[in-house]
Amino acid sequence: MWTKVLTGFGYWDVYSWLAFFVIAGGMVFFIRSLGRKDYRQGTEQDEIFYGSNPVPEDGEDLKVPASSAYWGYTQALKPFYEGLVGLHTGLATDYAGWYILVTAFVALLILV
Amino acid sequence: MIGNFPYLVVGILFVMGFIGLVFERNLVKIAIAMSVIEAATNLFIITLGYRTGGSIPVWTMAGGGSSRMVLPTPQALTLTAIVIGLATTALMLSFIMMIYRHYGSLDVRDIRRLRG
Amino acid sequence: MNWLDHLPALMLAVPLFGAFIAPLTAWGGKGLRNAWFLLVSVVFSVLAILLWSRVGAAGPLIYVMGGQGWNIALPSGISIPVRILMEIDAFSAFMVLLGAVASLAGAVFSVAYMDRFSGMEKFVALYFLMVTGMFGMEVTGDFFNFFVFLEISSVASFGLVAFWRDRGEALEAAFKYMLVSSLGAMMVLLAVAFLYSRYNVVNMATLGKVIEWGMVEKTALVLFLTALAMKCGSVPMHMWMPDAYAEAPAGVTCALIAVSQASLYGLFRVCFTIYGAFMGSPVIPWVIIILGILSMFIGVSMAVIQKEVGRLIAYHSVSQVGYMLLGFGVGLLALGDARAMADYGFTALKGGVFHIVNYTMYKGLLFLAAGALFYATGSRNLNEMGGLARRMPKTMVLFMIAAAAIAGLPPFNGFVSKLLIYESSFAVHPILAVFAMVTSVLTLASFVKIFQTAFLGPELKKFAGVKEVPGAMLVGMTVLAVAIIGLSLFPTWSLNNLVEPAAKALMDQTSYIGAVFAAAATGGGL
Amino acid sequence: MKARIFFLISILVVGGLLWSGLQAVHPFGLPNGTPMDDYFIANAQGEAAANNVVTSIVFDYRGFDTLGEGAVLFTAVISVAALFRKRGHN
Amino acid sequence: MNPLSVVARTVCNLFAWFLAIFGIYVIVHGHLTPGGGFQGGAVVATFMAFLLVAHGGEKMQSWVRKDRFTLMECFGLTLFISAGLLGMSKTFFFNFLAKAGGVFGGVLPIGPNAGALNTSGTIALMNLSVGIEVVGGLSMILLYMFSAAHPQEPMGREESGHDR
Amino acid sequence: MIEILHLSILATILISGFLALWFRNLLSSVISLSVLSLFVSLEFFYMQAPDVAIAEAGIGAGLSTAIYIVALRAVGKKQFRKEGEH
Repeated sequence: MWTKVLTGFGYWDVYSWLAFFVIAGGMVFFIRSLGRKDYRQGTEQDEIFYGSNPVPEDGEDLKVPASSAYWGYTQALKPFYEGLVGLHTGLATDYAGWYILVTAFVALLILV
Repeated sequence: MIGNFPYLVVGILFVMGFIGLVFERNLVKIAIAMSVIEAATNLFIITLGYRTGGSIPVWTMAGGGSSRMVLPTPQALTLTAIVIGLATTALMLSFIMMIYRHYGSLDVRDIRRLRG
Repeated sequence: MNWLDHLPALMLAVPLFGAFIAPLTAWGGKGLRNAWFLLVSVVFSVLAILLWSRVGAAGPLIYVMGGQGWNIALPSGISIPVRILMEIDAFSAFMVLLGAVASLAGAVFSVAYMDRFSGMEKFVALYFLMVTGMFGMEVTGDFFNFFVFLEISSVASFGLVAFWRDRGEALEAAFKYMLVSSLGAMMVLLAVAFLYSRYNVVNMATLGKVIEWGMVEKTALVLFLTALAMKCGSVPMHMWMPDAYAEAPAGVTCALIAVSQASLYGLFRVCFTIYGAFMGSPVIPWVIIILGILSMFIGVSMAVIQKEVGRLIAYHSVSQVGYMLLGFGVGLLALGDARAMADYGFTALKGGVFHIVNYTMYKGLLFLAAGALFYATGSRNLNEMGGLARRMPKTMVLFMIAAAAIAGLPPFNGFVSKLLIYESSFAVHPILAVFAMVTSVLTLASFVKIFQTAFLGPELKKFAGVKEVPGAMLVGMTVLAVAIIGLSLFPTWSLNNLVEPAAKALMDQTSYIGAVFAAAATGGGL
Repeated sequence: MKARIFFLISILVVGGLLWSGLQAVHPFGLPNGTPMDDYFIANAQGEAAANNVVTSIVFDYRGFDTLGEGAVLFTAVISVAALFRKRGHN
Repeated sequence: MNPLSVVARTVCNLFAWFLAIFGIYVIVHGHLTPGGGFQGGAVVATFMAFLLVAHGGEKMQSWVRKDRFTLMECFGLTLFISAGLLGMSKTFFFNFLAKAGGVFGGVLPIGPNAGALNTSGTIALMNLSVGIEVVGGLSMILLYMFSAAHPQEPMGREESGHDR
Repeated sequence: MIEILHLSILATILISGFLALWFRNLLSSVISLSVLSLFVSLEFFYMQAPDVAIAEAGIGAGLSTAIYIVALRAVGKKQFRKEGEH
């Protein structure tokens, strides 16, 4: 338990990070230059492909709402989240009750 | 004879206040429970400062020669705590009035639009 | 006598004076009020910088309220201060500096953000009072004074949370916050009374000197610990926090974060300085560590499933407070053991202190950015937003900086403090570091969610008229963004000059206590 | 419902904590060493020239607390005024 | 709230003035007898409560404006903090008037004595200023809560945030 | 003799505090709270703290009760949900 753990190069070196980003940026531009040369903005090349259906006028019909984000994650952890949301009852008295509960818990730990 | 009875009173007032705070359902009753807790705290601090047979810590009223006064610091602290308690009570009751206007209810089970 | 000697008192007197004058500016119109708002904010920020540099140069400052004959020497050799002392060591000065920067940014932001509302002179007064309460909690060396300032900052924040009283939710949040908060304040007062009854002293340094480990002290410690942990929002006493943070006006939330950090300051002042000699037993440190782990994990889990911007970010506050509790808990665990302190304890403390500064800066910026989104679109719901990147590019860049910093993406400062906390907590138990890393991953996930749903995606028709927010709001956000970038680019400077003195002051119990006795012995103390 | 039983138990535990703390406080009416208060009683007339020791503490020795207390009252008043302010924009 | 009957109103009027006089006495003699700014201020504010109960909120509001009380409160607190700041030659809250001669600077004999009104330095000044502040503040709380108990205007959501 | 008086003051404090939380009628509760404050103030007076006693009598028993009653007038009569529904 008393062993020393260090990452080797200390906590931080901003210059090596900057060098990393320069190199990474260079690689990104290099890969980008390998792409097709006949791409033009504003032509039919950058139109939205909507499953060959007509694209809706308003973006409202296209977008994914926020509550759909991480649907699988929440679905997989459903029991956990049901318990967790159940704890947040929103009753003002429960807020005070939790506070007293923690006080009692800490008191038992310290006094006993 | 009196023993530690004032401390017992303080403890019982605290427990009563806690029970009121957690188990009451009416907002005004919750505010009352909070007031009971404040009163218990004030009573406790004054109780700490009492010396048996002590006199009032005011030289104008000390009479002749009695220099054994009760402790003055708790009284000063309690004075501050009382005014702070009044300020909190007034603000809490104002919140309750406004909440009643918005929600049409004083039941704490109806005041829970924010949860989850 | 140099006027700089009065800095600790001026630090509190200036915002108080600003607050007392503020309601009268209603007769001078909008311009006068805004000028007063900005002027006082700038003045106390400058004072905070001066105070910080002075403490860094001269060591702990003692300031006695009220002059002559301030201490009595007991036959046992201990001197008891009878007047109120202000005591500022490096940790206090550091917290004051942070609070001043956050409140300055919030004030500049609020000038434009709250422009459409009535009763603004009252807003200004309440804002200054909240800031005063925060400074007072960090500067004072007296427990009862601490309680009074705790009450000032709490009562002012209740009023500010409920400032939009036409929303029922704001009132509800304020009421809930008020209920737990005044209960906690009463418990703090009770703990002060317990300590007073035992030693007849309310001064912090003297208490730290004379304290013994008995029943009364244990009771007082329990009351302090839970009340202050509740005020800084650790699970499971965190439930007021998302409510209040999300419902308060954004500029207020930015300062409210610094206020909750003042409670954290109080918690660690009590644990490290007053009770530092009894922290050999691992019970209290483990309580703090467990509270920290719970806060990190539950806070971030709840954040992932929120769909309001404000609430999501507020749940992140809970989880970030958990990081600090974890870091300080690990440091507290090592407090009695010099070797463990050198091995990992000091690293943990540095991580905790550095995380405080990082958290205040980027969380303030996040709330301000959320406020800007709300200002521009009039909506809090993430489900209704989308495609704002083209409409509000500057806000988006600022938001990106803050989100990258909070998620701990490498070029930004959030990573440094998190790395320090991971390393030190791994030395205590690997499972702690695992929890911390999982939390970090989930943090990144939820910020990707906000960024994707609010800024990316197709442009919406209903937001066709949305414009970039006014300049004052951008300036307020830029203050914090510049601070974040500065901390990221010069981590060595900030660790050496900002963080390490504070962590050392926290670790070294005797310097805080000794300063008072040295001043008492020489008869000085200004 | 189950949570409320836990709350009741924890209230009793906190009551026990307070009770054990109150037992350890000095017995009623017999405070142990009181150097600070004795100093106030002895020196209120000499230093602050006030016959009322409590007032001399409230406004002189601990005057800053009183300023804070006034500020709390001011805060509450301004909050109530902001809460019930007249409607309408600037 | 409706005004009370004529008899009750007269009694309240009479009694209220006694309260006011007593409150002012308590404020001014704060450094000699039990009492001080807070207690006296609270008693004077009870005077306001009596008048409110006796005459009803509307009439009261036509007599005094809330702005006056705001001014009173700010003035009291500013006086208080200025009394603290004036001691800055030594430290904040230094009692610079005590035993310095002048209006408040009398010297007291040590031991039980009847005392004199012109002693205690800034304490008397602070008592006055706190008294002014407390009267203003508590009356303002009472007036605001009275006027909010019977709202003239219904609650809407006109000012609610930046909703469009 | 004086101790019996003290004991009865303390007992009244307990009883009125209990009643303040027990009554279902809010007005009775508030009056009980006022009685609690009054007797706490008497207790302060007994403990030789007239400064605090005046403050508690004026603020706790007087103004605080007035504020409570104003608030009760504002929140009207229908105060409770039906009992038994939880």
